[in-house]
Amino acid sequence: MKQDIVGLIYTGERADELQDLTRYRAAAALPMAGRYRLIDFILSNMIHSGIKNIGIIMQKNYHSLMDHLGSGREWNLHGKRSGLTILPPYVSHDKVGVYEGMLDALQTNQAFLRRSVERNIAVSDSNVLYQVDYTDVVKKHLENKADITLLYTKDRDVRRNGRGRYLQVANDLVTGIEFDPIIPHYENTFIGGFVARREVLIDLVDRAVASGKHHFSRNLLAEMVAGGIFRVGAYECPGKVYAVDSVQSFFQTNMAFLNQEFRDQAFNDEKPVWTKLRDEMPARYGDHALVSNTLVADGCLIDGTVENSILFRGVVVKPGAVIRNSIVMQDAVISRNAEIENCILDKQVTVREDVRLIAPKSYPLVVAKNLTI
Amino acid sequence: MKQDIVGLIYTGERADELQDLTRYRAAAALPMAGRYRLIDFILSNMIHSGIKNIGIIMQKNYHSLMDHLGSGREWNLHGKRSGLTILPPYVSHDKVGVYEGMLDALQTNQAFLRRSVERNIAVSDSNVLYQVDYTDVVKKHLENKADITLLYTKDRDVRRNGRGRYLQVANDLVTGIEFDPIIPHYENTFIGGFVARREVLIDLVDRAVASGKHHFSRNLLAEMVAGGIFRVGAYECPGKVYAVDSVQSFFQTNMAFLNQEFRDQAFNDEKPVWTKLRDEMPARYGDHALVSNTLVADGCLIDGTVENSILFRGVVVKPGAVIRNSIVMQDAVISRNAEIENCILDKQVTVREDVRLIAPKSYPLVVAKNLTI
Amino acid sequence: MIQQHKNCVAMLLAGGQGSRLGILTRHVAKPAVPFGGKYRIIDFPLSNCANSGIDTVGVLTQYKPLELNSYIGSGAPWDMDISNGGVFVLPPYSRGDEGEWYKGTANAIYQNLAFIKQFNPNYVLILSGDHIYKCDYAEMVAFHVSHNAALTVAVREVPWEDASRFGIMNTDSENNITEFEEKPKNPKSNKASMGVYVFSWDKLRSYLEADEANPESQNDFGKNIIPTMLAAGEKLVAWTFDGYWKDVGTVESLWDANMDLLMTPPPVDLHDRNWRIYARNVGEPPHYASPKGEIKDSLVTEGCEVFGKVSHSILSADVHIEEGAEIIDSVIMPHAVIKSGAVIRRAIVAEGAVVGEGAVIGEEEGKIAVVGSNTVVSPGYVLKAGGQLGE
Amino acid sequence: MIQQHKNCVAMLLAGGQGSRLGILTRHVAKPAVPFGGKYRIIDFPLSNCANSGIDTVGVLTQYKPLELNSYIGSGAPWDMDISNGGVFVLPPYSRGDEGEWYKGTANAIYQNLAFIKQFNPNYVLILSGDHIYKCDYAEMVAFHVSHNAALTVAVREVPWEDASRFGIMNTDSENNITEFEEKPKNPKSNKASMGVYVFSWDKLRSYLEADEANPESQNDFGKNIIPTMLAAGEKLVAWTFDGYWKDVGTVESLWDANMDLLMTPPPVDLHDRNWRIYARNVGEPPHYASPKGEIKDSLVTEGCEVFGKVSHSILSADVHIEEGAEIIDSVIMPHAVIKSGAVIRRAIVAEGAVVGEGAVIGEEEGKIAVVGSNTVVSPGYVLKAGGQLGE
Repeated sequence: MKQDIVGLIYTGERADELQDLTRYRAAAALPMAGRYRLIDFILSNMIHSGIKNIGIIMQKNYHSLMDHLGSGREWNLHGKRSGLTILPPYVSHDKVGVYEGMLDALQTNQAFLRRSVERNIAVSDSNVLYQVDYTDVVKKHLENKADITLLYTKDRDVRRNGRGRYLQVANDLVTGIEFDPIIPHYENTFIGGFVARREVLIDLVDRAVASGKHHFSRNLLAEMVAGGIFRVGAYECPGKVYAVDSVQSFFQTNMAFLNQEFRDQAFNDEKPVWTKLRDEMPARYGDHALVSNTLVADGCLIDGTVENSILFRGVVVKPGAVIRNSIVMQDAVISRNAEIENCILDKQVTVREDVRLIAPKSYPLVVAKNLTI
Repeated sequence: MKQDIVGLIYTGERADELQDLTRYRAAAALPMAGRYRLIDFILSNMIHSGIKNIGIIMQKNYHSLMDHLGSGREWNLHGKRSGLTILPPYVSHDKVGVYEGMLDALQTNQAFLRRSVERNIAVSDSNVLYQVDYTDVVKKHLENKADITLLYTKDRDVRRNGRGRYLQVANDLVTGIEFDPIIPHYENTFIGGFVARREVLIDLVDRAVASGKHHFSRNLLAEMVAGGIFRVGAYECPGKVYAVDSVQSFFQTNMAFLNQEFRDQAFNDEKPVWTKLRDEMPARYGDHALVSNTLVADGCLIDGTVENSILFRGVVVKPGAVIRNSIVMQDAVISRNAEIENCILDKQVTVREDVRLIAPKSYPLVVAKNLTI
Repeated sequence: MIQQHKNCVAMLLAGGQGSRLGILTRHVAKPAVPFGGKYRIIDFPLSNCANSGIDTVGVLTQYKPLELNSYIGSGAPWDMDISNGGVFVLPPYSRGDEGEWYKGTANAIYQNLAFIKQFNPNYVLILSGDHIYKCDYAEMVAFHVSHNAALTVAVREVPWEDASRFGIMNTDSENNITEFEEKPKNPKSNKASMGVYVFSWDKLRSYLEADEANPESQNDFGKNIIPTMLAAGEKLVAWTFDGYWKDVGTVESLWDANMDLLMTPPPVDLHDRNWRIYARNVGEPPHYASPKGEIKDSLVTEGCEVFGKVSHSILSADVHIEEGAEIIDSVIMPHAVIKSGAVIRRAIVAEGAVVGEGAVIGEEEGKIAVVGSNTVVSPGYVLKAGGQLGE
Repeated sequence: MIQQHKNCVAMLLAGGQGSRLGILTRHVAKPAVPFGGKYRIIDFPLSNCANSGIDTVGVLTQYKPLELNSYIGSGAPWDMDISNGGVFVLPPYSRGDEGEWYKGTANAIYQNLAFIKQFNPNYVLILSGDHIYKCDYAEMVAFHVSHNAALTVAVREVPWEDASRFGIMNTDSENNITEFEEKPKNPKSNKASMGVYVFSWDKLRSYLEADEANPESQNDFGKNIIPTMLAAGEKLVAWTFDGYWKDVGTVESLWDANMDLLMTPPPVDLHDRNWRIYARNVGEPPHYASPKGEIKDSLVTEGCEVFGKVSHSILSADVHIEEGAEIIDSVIMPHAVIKSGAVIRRAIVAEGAVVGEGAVIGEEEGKIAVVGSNTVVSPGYVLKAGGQLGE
């Protein structure tokens, strides 16, 4: 009944290829599926694995993320014995801190790791979307007598040319690992999540940093796999996995929610995905509404045509407006007879009357927050 | 019934003379009166004035303060329609921000000022301790048709040579102001709190910054008083006022709570001072306990002699130990036959057996956090 | 337990079994009946309290307190999960040997005087649990204070021809209530009581105690307390509320009030960000509108999956409309499933009901048909206008 | 209202009027009686739940639910102010026309089956509201699961000579309960039931329903449910608890349990940071020990002002001991005032009582004297050992 896993989410991933979408927000705070942020899926997944203490390592641009998470109340993580710990970049007398990467972040937040009482730790990147029961992963990890167990997927959609971490796996152990190959040689993709004994992880990080290593995967993991002293376990993540590291993959991941099968994987009545509330009224459809294959959040006012799209909370679609194959974020307004296709409209974008904004399907167009076009 | 004042607390005061006490904490987070932090008094006072939205401007070293305030739950400031807004130093793509002073901080946090809906604003420093009903101040401010109204005290104990802001007051208006004189010429001390119409303050700050001013008191206030265009009101703060800006004044302010009259001013059954909870058991007195003129928080285990002192939560006083005229912070341990006098022991300090630590009354000795002596 | 002093405490009369709502209140108390897609009726008075700065509310119920308790929980959705106040469900309880039921509205408050006393308020606001409206109670309390009244009654001006159906307050030119008439044949005023009162706490207490001591009394605010106070010469004033207000105590009025939300503009604007109506969140994803469906002129709540046709209707959270099903002029409550080929017209389908393939519920004209909660309607079943199906 | 599935839901029997506590429960339910300076009795089972990972608790009470409701509030002190569970006060309520009182422990749970059903738990933990102990219920549930039991009864081994005063579980070598005997003359075992049970939910439901259908039954777990389950051949196991445990159902045992906290080391360690006992915070400043007073071998809670002599006693929050007053071997509950020259010895002074100048309460030997809550004791009054003063 009591859980023995502490969670840690790293939100410091590089986000260059997400362009304007991450100008004022961390990748973890990217809007997803109409009413969520990317981190909601990781967080809720940890919670449904019974994890009650979760640390979130913040990096630059963490204001929107902090605002989103608040006290953790919406995730029922606001108690004395359970909770969300925001680990902001360290600003003190001596230092204005920005992490070099996961390894540096783990080292800097050793105090959190040390004062946790759980025996195991689950660490996850925040720019991926997957569902796994960490209890199962830890169970396997222990059976396997591994020092660390990496989550991987065989799903080839996650791959992108020239970027990625691939694993060779035999008997649930990692036997080879490669980074950013032009053409991957291994069929398994490491998805940036792993479990370990907490004490073991503290020790691994301490040693790695002390011996001058900087990169978690490239240095620490690679040497663990190569050295033959450590047992690096592997656990195949069930279901679809999405990585959100570019405008294209952001677009595809959102659109994946139009697929009934993926919706069933991601949303489960017994395991809701929690997010910050907005107390919006139900979506209002007008007489001219024509909506097809679309996810619509509460607070929308729709009186135009919408196809194959995702409408976030409070989007207004005026009569005569047409939205096709697009992602429209919170409080955007599409005026009369405007037309958009293959677009990503950030929060509070206004598209004026009669304006047409049509991009090719393969290169969705991002309109930055607050713009009126 | 609905309150029309938003609160803003500035925690960026310089704290050089507080020495080691502010090495890892803001002055606002200084421990006070056995179970509080300095900011608790300012915050609770605002809340008891009916203020439900309060922003806290953070500066360097704000981790302990953020940890203390949490979600604002202990102050019932965790709602959707009311709340605590932590305004951390701004870290973004462009800037790693440390404020120049109150004026810069107000300017940087204009978004908070602008999106508040209340018509009036109460601003306070965090390194003072006073009780005032802001509703009365605002009422007077409006009657007085002032542009800004400053809180002052006639209490001469607040003064220190060569530091301070003094006011000449006539008919509830400020007619003269001076900064850091060696010998003050005016009898009224400005205590760093003021009220204004929110819109007026936004405008004042905007103009001041736009015309190159840097200091709130020295530039903005001084010119307002001198210029004759603005009405600068004055409101006398009732009761005792303490400023906490040096080790001596920190010591004196804590010790003031041993005075029954001041305790009655600061603590009022109808207006509790809220603080972070620790769920400690009641203090346990042993057979050898001899405690006199002392404030003792829950969680203490006392089996020695304690006189004229303040014991914070979880302090352990072993048999034979003697504490006189000292401030002993959370979880400190005074071992058998140790003796301390005129000392300030920071959190988790351990005084070993038989150790004597005796300072003169006028120069209390500070022992930094976590030390074992 | 010492509580902090409060300026105003609200007492919400959540009422009895609400039998005029028929099978809709068979399994929940009236205030917990779903409304407007994502709300429950009680969200309106509770949100009004939150928006009016009132953070301490007692909810008096003697019927199905469990569901209300469960819905209200810690009070967080209405910002009432605070340590110095909050929202409390108060069923009748035992004093010594036997329990007492609430004999009337006044008796319900009388039995909970000890609750109010904890907060030692200046004013007590009495609310009803079956009204849909947005009201700034702070204004009403301010009116009460500025008129130095013992009791302020909220009234709204009804059409003169309807006045004889209401409890009417006759007032002088300064809003002083001079007479109260229950359903007068020849009304002298069109100011109908809304059943919303502000009492000065000391007056409330003394009149309730006196009323309780009178064995003749029916212990009702309208029938007993107000006339007694008038006779005693107390200052009673009428405060006129001129916004939208609807009593949803019957199936027809509940359906009407739901349909009112589909007017343009709606008479009660749920989209107003300065006066939100809060509700407990259900944690559902956005709703999905399929290429096979069609939705017009409707409210659709998160969690729905719509494969059929929906027009001029309200779909609550997690409703499934299968391909080929049709929903017209109807209210579908949470978790209901409408199977393919079913037609729902001028009907209310309650929580968790399942309407089978090809069933026909309601008719184009006539009274509203109702399917009760968790009822399974057989394929092809026909429910006529005004019919009610369910246990 | 759909709630999330829970592995284990706890039901806390807060009981009736608790008349064995005399005037101490005249104004509050037993679980709300102050204990150990800053706690109420109910803090122990609630904190045990929180520390055992159980976040959903129903508190069954038919007496003074107001004070319990007010104390428990949103459940925040025990981390139970959550949206998918929490702590709920459940007084008996109306079904249709009439209310029913709780006829026995089993009937109290029976009447609240609908509450449990909302969470569809695997296991239901039944607790009592008048026990002081620290217990990891998770261990007990794990024991229940690993033994594949229908019912697990928590027992403690009492001295053989006392066994005939308890409900005794006779077990085989594998902890299976073979027989239950209420106060056996010739006990075959010394395993006394603590009145703490873990049921598998399906078993609980079916046996409670059968029990309710039996008009002969007294609807009691010990007298009816356990024997029936044994007779039916269900697997009942005994789980032995070996920590400190005290039933505080009488004045003497309540005083005893308070005094136990002053032992060195205390048998129930309130200082243990890994198993905190949570309580609602009262917002009081640290206590003040004056130069004129003297405190030895005592517990003193925040908010106290001590100008007199205190030895081997418990002072609760906001107690004032005036100069020259003396407190020995006594429990002083919150907000009490002991005026100068008064002497309190082997006594319990309840909440808000004022003991006048020079009054003498209790004696050096004999039974415990009690001053009831908010009682004003006249100057010079003498209350003998075992006396109770107050309304």
